[in-house]
Amino acid sequence: MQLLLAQSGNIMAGRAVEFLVEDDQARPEEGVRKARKLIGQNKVDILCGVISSGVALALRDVVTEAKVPTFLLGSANDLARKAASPYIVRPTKTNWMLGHTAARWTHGKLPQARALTVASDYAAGREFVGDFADTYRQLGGQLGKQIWTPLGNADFGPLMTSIAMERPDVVYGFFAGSDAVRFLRQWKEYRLNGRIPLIGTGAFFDQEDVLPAVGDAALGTVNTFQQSPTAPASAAFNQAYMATGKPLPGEFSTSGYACGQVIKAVLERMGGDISDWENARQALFASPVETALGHMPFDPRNGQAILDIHVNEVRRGQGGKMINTVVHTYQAVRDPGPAT
Amino acid sequence: MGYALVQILNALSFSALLLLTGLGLSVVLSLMNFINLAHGSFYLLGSYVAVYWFASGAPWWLAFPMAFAAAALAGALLERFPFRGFYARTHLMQVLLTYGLSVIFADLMRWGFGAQILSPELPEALQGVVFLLDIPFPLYRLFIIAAGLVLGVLLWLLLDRTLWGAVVRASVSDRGMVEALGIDTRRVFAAVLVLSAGLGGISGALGAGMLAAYPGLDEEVLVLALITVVAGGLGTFRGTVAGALVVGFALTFSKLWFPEFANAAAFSAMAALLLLRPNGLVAPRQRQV
Amino acid sequence: MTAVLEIAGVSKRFGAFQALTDVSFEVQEGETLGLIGPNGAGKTTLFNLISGFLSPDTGSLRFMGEPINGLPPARRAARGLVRSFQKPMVFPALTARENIAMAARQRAGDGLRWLGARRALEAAEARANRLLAESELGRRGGERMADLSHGEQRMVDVLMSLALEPRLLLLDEPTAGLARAEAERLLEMVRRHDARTAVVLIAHDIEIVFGACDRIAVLDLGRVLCCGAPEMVRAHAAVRTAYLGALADP
Amino acid sequence: MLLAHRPAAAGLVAVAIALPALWAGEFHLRFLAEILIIGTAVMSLDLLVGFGGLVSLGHAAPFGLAAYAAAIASQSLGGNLLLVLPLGAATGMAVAAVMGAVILRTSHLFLLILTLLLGKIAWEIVFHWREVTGGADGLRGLPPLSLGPWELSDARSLYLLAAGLALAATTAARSFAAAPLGRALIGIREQPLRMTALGYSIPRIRFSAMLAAGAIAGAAGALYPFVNLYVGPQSVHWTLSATMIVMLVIGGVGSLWGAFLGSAAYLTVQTYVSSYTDRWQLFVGLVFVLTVLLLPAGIAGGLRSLVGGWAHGRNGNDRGA
Repeated sequence: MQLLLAQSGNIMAGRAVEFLVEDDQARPEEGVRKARKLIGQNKVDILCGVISSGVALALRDVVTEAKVPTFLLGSANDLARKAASPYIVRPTKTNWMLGHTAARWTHGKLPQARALTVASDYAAGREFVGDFADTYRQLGGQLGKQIWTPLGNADFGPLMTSIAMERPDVVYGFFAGSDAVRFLRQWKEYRLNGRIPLIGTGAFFDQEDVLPAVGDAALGTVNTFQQSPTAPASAAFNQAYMATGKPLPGEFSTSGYACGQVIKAVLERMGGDISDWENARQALFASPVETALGHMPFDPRNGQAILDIHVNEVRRGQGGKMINTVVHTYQAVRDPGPAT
Repeated sequence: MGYALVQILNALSFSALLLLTGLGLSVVLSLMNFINLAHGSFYLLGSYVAVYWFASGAPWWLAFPMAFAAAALAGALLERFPFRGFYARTHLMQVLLTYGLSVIFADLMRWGFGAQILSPELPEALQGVVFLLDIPFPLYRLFIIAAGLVLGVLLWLLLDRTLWGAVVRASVSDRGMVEALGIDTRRVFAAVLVLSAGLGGISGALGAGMLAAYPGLDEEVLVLALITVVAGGLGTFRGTVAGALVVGFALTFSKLWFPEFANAAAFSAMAALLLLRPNGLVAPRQRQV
Repeated sequence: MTAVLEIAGVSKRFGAFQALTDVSFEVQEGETLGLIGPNGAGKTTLFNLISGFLSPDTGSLRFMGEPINGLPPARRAARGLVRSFQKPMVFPALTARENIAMAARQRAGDGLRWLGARRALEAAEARANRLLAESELGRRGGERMADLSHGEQRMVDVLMSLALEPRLLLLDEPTAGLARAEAERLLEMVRRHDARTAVVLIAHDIEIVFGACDRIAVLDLGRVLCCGAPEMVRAHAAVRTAYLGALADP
Repeated sequence: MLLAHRPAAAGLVAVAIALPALWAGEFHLRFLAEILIIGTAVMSLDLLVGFGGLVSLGHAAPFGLAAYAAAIASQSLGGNLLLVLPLGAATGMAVAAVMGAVILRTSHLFLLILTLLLGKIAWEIVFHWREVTGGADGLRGLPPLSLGPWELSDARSLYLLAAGLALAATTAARSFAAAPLGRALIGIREQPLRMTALGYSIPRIRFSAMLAAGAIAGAAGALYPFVNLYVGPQSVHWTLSATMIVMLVIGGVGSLWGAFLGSAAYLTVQTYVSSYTDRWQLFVGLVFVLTVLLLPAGIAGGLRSLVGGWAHGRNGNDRGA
């Protein structure tokens, strides 16, 4: 996001843009307080960001009541369904998009496989696994044990031994952050890598957060994700990002950038004036935006982006680095949206 | 059968880590009656040292003495100020001071080492795996168990079987007398704190391969270590061993038996233990009146 | 005369150490019983057993005719079985008056009151003031305990016990560290306060014990050597050898 | 009791409350409401820590669970203040009763760890009982608070409500501290053995203190969801308990009103310093350590010794550990 602003000299559609950053610490109470501060004290025109779904959901009523256009990057399905709001635009994926496509890929590759699922036991993990399981079952796949672990689990050793005993044909998983790193390292320590195919959500194998920390433990694993450093749309962003001394970008940086591109697009289409948000919204939804996440049309029902979902395989790239490499792309995946 | 054995080994490896971390905490608590909530910071410092050391290409086993030295140095500096002035203060004041310091260190380390998750590239020698009745078990975990055992025994010998240990214990029970013998008790206490900090560092280096290293880990480890020490009964050596085993096994087997309620089950078990034995598993004898 | 306290066959062991063996005696209403014996004879242990801070291995304790084995210390205190401790045990940050009022409120059944606090507080303060006046400490009532002298703290400590209107008062070395005159004044105040109160007194100063007590029990190595009037104890051969030695006879 | 005897102080408090209501903007009023609500919970913790020496690391449990109870009830029954507030206080009390029963026999570090464990269990329950609590996402879309025909959803009325609660809670806490029960609580902190010898039942005193603190924390918790019309598991998490202790120490242990200073100081640093630097936690840590080193009685204690004679002659008992 900051990169995009620097590239455009802090000017979008001929208007100087002032960029204010607040840290929500992934805690809803603080996120809401910060958002109210930005709205009430700093009088911002647009809010964007918020990776944590919990914070995003908590913000939903606040920004809707204050009528502030908001670009939320949290991915809870509800953000595109029950909690959709005319003031919220969602230039990122929903959890369903990834769980659903992962099931399609798995079933396509290993039609007879018994799939075991393992995930962090909180909202996102439940959604990913739930959506995976639903689709997988509909396709006629066979589901094995479902394993849940507490968020912030210290030791996955016992779990690895359990999985080794279960001998599933494929494992679908979701972890993020420190959980992902620990899981993948111990996955290798217990020699499960290479023996059991592991497929998961993109964040589980995030290019920036996770892969550098796990060495070759993730080699050969597959994930479904709206972001991939090897996707053509991301190439220009990759270069600009790495020029600032950073590694290959992962989800958060790419989504932030794409979010900025969407904001820029709506500002440009409205000549820099979005005080009439109803019109601005229509202008944004009228035609797709080209972003680092690719061609991005929006679903006018819920402001949810319709995205290409890549199937990434973790392969060894130049210099032995692990790189999420696109092996397939599901075009224009659209969340079922609000029940009508 | 093999399954049970490997799960027990899993629990043991986690217990060994808890033991080493808990021992650092319980040494200062039992010998100096000082609660150091900055102990998690020593652990995390040790983890970071190990991550960088393993990546540097230098002989890998030196990572552990290096982590010990780094944390011990930090401990020595802290001992001079402000710990020294707080040995005689109430537990509450010690808790507050050291908790505040741990918040500062957490942010300093986030500043210095970055917010990303770091995980060490383990040396070849520790990467292997042994098959126990056809079930794989990582060599690295056996190494942790062995290290926990060896360091635990060494520490016990040092404190219980050497002259230095006798001096430490005497300094605690009768400071005036020991000083009359010409021994500077302040240096004794400083040495104990440095040892404790070093233990924190070395357990961090050992644990890095299992738990990785990232901001916030210091707090997680501290809470586990505190529960270990307290469940064992404050500050006896045997108690900490018992506490580490109980916490390690509770956290491991609750995951297997009640996967969805693992933490709640483990915490309830520990709370129940403290409810039944309000002074921990191995309570030091104390006179009431 | 009725027996306030009956101790029958009480024993207590700490690991390998036999602290008390088959201790039996009675304390009558209004009586002052001295409890003497060398260090480690088991005097304080006996107090701990009577007041409920420890429980005996064998034997029975009766207070006002009712068995009290197993009754927790606070309940015994509420029934009028009150003890003091070797060191003055007061609330150093509170005033002398508040220290005594704390006891007075408990006695009045207002100790845990929240509603109707004011009346309870005022009643207890009035009671504390009366007690302070009895002790000639009247003017020091507003001082923090930490600012009082050792003797004054001892005095307040005893006043706290008296505020509980005890039927039986166990005083564990209340005169330690006091000058002879101070000590005598303190004991005299206790005796004057309520003639019906039975008092058991541990003191190291033998003269004080012999001067103030109606009867004396001698403990040695956890056993009662003898129990009786001062003259009888003074004459008792075993006591002479075990304890009094040179003191008794010039 | 606090105000009845001091018309000057009462006037001052009234003016202090009224000023922001007249001048402050929407965001600031909500921010102040949050400070007051959290401050109320911290003040109830002061009853335990400052008076009873019971350092609880689980005080977020009565606060947060009451917040959930109020939020859940309001979803089906509406946000009637007369329902929400008593329900919150009752929930806080019930949670505190459970915790109080568990910690009856423990003290010191054991008590700290036991309350920590209980707090963690409470969080696990909230986090996993998705059908009722919404799990990690929390509950949103709550109805606004109402009192009879009036809707209390705008920032000003929320602020006034929070101020009213803070005032009522402080008055209650002060009367508790001054009553025989509160003094007995100080007694068991100072000399538990002597209290037993005086015939006081330590478990009963502790339990009563837990109940009182739980009820106040619960009442505060009941209002908390309605500031943002959201409640999430963070409000039960043990780090909030730890933060409450930090606030209490910065504000001043044992003064009751210092709790509000502490909560204001902490939340202000968190909200404003973090806008300028990522190192705000370093800042909080430094402030905290310096408080412990230089101002052991917190801001309240510092102010008090600054003003000196002004505070003298007051009840000498409301002095902290």
